[in-house]
Amino acid sequence: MKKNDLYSKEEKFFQDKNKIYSAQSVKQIVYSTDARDFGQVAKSVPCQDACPAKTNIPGYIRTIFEKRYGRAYEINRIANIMPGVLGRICSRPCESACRHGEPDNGRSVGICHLKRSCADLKPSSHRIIEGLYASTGKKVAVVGSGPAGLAAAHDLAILGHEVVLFESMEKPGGMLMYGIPEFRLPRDLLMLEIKNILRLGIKLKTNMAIGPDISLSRLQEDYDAVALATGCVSPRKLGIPGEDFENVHNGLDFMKAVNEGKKPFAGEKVAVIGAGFTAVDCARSAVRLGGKDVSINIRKTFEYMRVDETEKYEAQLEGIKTYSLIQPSKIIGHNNKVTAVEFLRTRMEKTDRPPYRISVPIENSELVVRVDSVIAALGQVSDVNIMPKELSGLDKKTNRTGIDGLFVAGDFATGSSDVISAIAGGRRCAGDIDEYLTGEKRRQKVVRLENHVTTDRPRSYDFISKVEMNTIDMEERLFLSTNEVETGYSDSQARQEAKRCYLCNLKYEIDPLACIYCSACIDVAPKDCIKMIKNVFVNPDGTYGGYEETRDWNKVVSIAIDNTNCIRCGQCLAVCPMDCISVTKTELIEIDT
Amino acid sequence: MKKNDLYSKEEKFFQDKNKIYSAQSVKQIVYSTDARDFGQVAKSVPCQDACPAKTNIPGYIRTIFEKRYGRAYEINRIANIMPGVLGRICSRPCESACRHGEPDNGRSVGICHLKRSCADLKPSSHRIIEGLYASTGKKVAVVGSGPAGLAAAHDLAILGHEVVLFESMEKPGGMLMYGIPEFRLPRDLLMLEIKNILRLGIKLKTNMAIGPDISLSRLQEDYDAVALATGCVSPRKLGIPGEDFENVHNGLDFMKAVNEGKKPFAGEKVAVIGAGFTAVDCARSAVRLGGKDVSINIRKTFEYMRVDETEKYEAQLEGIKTYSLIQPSKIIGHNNKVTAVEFLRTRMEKTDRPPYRISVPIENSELVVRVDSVIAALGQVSDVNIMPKELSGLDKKTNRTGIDGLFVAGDFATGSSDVISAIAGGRRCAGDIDEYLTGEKRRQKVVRLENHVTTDRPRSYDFISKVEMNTIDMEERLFLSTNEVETGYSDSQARQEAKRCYLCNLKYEIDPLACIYCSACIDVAPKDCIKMIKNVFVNPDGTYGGYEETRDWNKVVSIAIDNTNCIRCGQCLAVCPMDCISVTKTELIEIDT
Amino acid sequence: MMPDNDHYVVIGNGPAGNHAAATLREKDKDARITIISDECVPYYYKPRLTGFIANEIRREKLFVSSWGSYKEQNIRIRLGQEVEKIDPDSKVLFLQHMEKINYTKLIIASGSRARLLPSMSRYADCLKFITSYTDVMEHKEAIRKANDFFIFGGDLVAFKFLKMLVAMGKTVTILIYPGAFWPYNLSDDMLAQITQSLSKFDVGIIIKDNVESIDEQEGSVLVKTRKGIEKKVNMVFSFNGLSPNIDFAKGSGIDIDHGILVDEYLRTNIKSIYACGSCAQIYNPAVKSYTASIGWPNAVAQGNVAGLNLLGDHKVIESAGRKYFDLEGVKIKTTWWDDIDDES
Amino acid sequence: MMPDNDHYVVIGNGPAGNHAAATLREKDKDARITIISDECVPYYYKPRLTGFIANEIRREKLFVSSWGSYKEQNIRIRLGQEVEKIDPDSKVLFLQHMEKINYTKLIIASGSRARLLPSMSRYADCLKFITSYTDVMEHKEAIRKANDFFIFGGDLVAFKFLKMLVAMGKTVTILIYPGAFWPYNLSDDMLAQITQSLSKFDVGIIIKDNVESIDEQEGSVLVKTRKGIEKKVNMVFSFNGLSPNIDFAKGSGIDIDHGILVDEYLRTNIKSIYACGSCAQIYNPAVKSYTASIGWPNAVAQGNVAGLNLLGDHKVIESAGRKYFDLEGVKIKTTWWDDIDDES
Repeated sequence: MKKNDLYSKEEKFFQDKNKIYSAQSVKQIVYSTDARDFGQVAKSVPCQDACPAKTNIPGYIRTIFEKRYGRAYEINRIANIMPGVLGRICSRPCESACRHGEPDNGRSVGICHLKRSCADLKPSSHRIIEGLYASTGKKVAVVGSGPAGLAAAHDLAILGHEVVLFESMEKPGGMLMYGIPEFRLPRDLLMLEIKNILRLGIKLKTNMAIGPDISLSRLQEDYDAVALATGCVSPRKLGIPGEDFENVHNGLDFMKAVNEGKKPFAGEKVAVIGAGFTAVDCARSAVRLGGKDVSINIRKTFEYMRVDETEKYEAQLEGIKTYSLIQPSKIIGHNNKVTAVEFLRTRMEKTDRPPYRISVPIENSELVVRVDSVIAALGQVSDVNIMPKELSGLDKKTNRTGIDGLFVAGDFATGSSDVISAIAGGRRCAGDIDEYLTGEKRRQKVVRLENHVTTDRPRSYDFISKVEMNTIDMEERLFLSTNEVETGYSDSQARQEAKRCYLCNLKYEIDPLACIYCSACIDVAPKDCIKMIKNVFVNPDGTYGGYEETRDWNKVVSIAIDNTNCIRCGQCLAVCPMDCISVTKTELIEIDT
Repeated sequence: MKKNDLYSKEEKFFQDKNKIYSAQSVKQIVYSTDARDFGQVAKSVPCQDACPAKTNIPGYIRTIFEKRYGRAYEINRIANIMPGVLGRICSRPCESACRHGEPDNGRSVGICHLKRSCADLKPSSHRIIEGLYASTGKKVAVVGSGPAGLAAAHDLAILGHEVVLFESMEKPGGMLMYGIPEFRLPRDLLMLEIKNILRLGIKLKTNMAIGPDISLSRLQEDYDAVALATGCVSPRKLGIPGEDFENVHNGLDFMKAVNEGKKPFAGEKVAVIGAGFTAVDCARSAVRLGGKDVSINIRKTFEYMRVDETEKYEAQLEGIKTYSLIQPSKIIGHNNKVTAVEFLRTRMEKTDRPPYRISVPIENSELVVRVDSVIAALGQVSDVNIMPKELSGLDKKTNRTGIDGLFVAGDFATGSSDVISAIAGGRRCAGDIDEYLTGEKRRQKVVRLENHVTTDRPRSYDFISKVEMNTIDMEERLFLSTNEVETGYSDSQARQEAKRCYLCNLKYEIDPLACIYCSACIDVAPKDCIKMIKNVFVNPDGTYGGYEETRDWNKVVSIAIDNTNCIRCGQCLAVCPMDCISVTKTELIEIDT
Repeated sequence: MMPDNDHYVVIGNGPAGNHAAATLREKDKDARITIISDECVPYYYKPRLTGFIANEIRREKLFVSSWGSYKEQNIRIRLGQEVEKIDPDSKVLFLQHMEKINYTKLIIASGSRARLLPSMSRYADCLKFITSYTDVMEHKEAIRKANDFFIFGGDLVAFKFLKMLVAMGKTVTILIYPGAFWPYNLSDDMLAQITQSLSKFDVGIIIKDNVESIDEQEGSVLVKTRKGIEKKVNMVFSFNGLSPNIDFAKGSGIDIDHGILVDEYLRTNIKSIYACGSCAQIYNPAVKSYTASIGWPNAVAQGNVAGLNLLGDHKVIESAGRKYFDLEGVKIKTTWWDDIDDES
Repeated sequence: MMPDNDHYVVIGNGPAGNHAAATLREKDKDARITIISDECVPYYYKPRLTGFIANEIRREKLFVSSWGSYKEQNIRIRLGQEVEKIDPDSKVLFLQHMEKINYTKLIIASGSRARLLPSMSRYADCLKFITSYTDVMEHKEAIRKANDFFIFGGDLVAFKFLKMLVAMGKTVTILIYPGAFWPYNLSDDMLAQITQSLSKFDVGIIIKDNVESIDEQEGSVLVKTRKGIEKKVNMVFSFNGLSPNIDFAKGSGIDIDHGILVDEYLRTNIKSIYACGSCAQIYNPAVKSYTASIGWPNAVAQGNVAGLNLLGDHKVIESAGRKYFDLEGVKIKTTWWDDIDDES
């Protein structure tokens, strides 16, 4: 029996892609590299497709439902390496893509909260599973121990290379350690997940900056490959008069000081300039430093803030005001100390190029706001001075540079992004370095297809409302500024939220040869998800495009389930008189080549 | 279906131990801690029971048969950490215990060769799977990087402790690196498997001897626990006149010099004194240094040599003579250089205490043998000078000492043993240290029981003769003294040898309630393995003892399969008219508590 | 076959929406016009709700329109239907329960709802609001029967409601939350003035404190404050200002700040979509900024202008905005920045 | 029921075994006596095997005993049965194919077999031996038909066989292996003497060389030496001395060195078990050491003594051992250590 369970890659089950699985009790697993399967997964599993690291989201949510938190944590780790960290501070592109956020479907699933829940709720005896490739004897220097550097180091270590990680600061973690406030990301958790990376034999050298402490050319001599992952740490300037007054901070330096345990001066009236995570973090930190009237000042409207709803909500809860449609025009000071900010009001306008909607200042609309301090959190750009002057071939997409053996990763390569993108970039860079060192591509993405018996979830799960994150109250937040605000889901909350997931990785298919066109499935479909089609478009890349629908029975060539609308209620399966609807679990995973 | 596959520890399937599985297609897995199951496995799976590290031997041989060499390697690694190393140099207590070595059953299975084969034949993309416990923040110093130290360090790292490994020599590995010759254990392989341990974040500090370079008390201050695993390196002396002449080497120093690439003087006529692995290694090394007339001189008979048949065979093949029943009485020299050895002949005699058979010198039986050098390889004792003087509570069994936080492991604790015992001892010590540091026992041995459908092997496999190891010829051996002599099994050889295993981990049982006493099974049994019994003895420890047999049908209470004689031919299963014989896969494994 | 007429859809059944619809019908006799409302009653006078609770106003006097008046105007009214999403590209509204409505032009007049303070969200089940007919119908009987009330917040409606309760002979405690007029905070001086003004009523006043917990206990509700005050009451009401009802518009591409941003012609950034009433933030060329509009007359005026402009006119809304509210004698600015104070 | 008589078991059907059995029968008329042999023929003269190959001796003259003679002596003979293991505690012999034999006293006289050099084990399939009747019956016809022979080794039998082949008109090459008399090595001087002695025969002699490879090729065998000599022959024979046949005794607790260790009374360390003939190493009080015994007369004498002592006697075996063998005129010591040379 056992041997029938497993089909090797070679023994492709789908000789004919039209062949559809029928429900049965024997596991049949196929690893496909067919463009159509990649296309199907990308389209049908929007959360995973939206994740820069391609985390198998339905997979881990399903295991949370099964109370297998440890397994869920490992599924996460395969892709995003630090689930406990990302479960707190990820920018959550997955949730914007979640099908639960579509019309009629309610609010998107709390994917990120669930990620955190598996880190919180895994058993204390949980073991981290690593699959270590044989040692290669190659040495790689990774410069920068932020998310991209850590991810690159992790993957390189797994791949059998000897990794030395250089960090200019005293502690590893980069922006995670120095950018994000402790009340959002406890440092013991961060260090635990960093240690889980370092313990794979990665040598960490802190207080070692490229340039002052060790030269890049020296690294290139001593190592078989060098990856630069120093991120984006040069702050964007306001570019207005008065920017150099005392108590005008830049956001990252302000956070760095806070995170080093220093107490930078904020005063009672604090104006934060900026619309991203750092701006909100600065404002919330200013509250914890005693700020009574802390505002976030943004040029566009609320909608264009680059933070998620939770952050907006928490900032508001902490009494932070957000003033929109204004931009600073001058910083006013006395005795070299800031006393007020002059703003101009703005209005939204259209452009033909991205970002399409911009804010433009309104002439003569000045207003002056009295402040004790200003924090300019406008984001950062990468410090490319580290790169050799003769470097010309830097390709922001491939992690390679024009110099043999020199690679770039994460924000340093792509410009300022977010943590999950940096991790994805670090891992991609590790793959490129591995290919450079070994001359072969040792990992590849495939679509794992496995027959699945049932739909696994009752329709009633669709109507569960989103489970909110638990938080501590204001007094506790101010009592100790490092107290973590969010306290995570309980076991039952996590399972409840996990139930909401539509399990979009279950692919529903109708066998056109067995279908008798009775349309019973269409009658019971709760969404516009089963279609009478006369044609399927094929994209230039070989993936399937949309369906060409018809209501003319003479032209119907097939009744098809549109998996981009299907909410996996299983009602079609239940009514089909021909038993011709099959369910296949599809997962985009990485395997050894 | 999936959820039925797995029963948790709590959901014990065996409420009634008399309940016997009947063959079925659903996997039923139980983790038992019942003394009777431990007893059954120990008695029925003699190879695993004989292994000090309790390697799951039938398990990995089975996976070799399935051509899953990578999995076989991992099954090995779970218990013995360095399968490639042990597959070459293990002392093989398992093979002495193998049921294939019993009367009628031919020669024992080449367990060790098979162990090597999975290291050799695993795919190049093989990944080492480690399950890492969460970091504990505790620091442990392990002193000595021989097998025991490496094993302790490995397990401690897995368990989440920060491990620093101190080694007095230039390279890690202890006796593996400096004791065993390269022609038996290639150093690139050894370093690969050592690196696979060190890469788990273990910091190795070489050229650091306790005493000269760092004090034990300093270690005790700096670390939460200290494990001493410095082995046995003080050579036993001959205790006869002339021992200090030039060219009288002790075996370990001789091997150390050889392994460091030096060429210690051996001359043409070399007398090695000793009956163990080191004696044979010295003799074989002497041949490679140009020895023409190299002898191993032992006090007892061949049978009492502490080496396996392969070593005896290879030594003989290389022209080394073994002279038995003699012992050196005097070393004769000229100008402080050895010229000859005076031996006394011995005879075997009985004693009442272990080892029961001893050799005693025969009076006036002197004979003098001319030699160019003498190598005394009488084994080593542990150098206990390292231990604090006030240390009194050293318990050779438990790895603990009377000093809080100070542990001992491997040969240093037990006295000179072999590599597999040292590894087992190191792992045991890691478990003790972990319990000391965390206050809990985090791993436990259980018997995993899984229903099994068929016997899996045809009777014809019983008659396959042992597959011999492939070796290089004499010219190649002498051409480069480090050339590895054994070249391993080919894929087909490994599978052929794997077929021979009786799979003693398959337990055959007759359901006494369903049995109709037709005795069809007894009629087809090829061995005396099915018994009519009137009673089963129970040992004081709760395990089952032997069967009380009877030929009187009136007294028969049950027909039972004696799994210590059963060769898993499956003939009983095939003829049973009542389908009342079941097969259960029993495996002694370690799980998280 | 029906002629392919325009279909003007108005979201919202308040003064802005009804006046917009009426203007549209007046100017375009053929168009299909639909008003969508998430409430289940015709157009009613919100300011009269407190009087209705106190039985000063009869139910009939609450309504501006009867069911019949929509029919007369040939305006389709769809009550109890919530808009979930707008797709401006295909000009489709998505309603809950899978219905889609095509429109040719759209006026958003969805008004506003009581603001639930983020810090109070965990006590949402214990808090009552008085912002809609539905709220009132739900609580009216209970208010009459209850004796002890706790009011949290302090916006314009709060003090009206408080006076009504006092007039009904109820025992009332108010915790004045300085952020009730968010985004305008009450200063200590203002608080002192308000307290002074309320002292003529027999009410408990708590200031410079905050709610610690609210627990429902066997029919009554226990309110604990940070400073240790405990009040066991029958009902707790929250009055912390209003939030525009604009969730359905998020993600549609319509510019939104607090409310829906419209220019002085009440046009949103999306062609064919207009907004008016308290759900909108209207650009005021005079102050060179967007201002929220509050009050019935503003809503009526904006509804008319929106209707006219949608049909091709270019009327600029006349700002009926006030720079100050009168809150128990205290002047509260309608803009948040300091310097307006100096300008005025 | 049968009386519970003693059961004396003799392992081995050569001179030592047969003389032991005969002695036992002579002294104990009632005991059950069994001889177990792994060959399928009665007791035969091994030294006559070469003559038999050369047709100098007829088959009948080969046998010492006929089938009938065992019956006459009431000795049970079990031919073609291999002993696998001895369990001295339960006094049981395990035969191949699951049979067990109980004994009360046991004499091991299992003789010796041709030694396969470890280095030659990979060519085992190509090498022929002449140590048993079975060997001879297998190869006799082939030897007669073949013309070209290669002899590897050089023990006593080797030279006898070589001379026989020469006498039969065959072409012979011999590679003299210095370790053929293991554990006694031939020195260069000895090799020179032997070569000299063989020079009167028309044979190819190879010394100071070794076999590189032996390959079977379409009916013939190609032998290559290290030094590059190639010989294509019909048959390759190996003569590298004998090894005691004692595998079955290993692990039983009986002391074994090269052979089974017995004292001067031919007793092993285990009560009731004796050993004699070429499978034994006998303690020689004269040289204070164990010596292997070679040769027919020794085996006969030892068989007699073993039988007698088993029945209670205390006869010391008279050493019939020689200190030297004569190998083509070269004296080969029977003990390995240097100083015997000086002593003699």
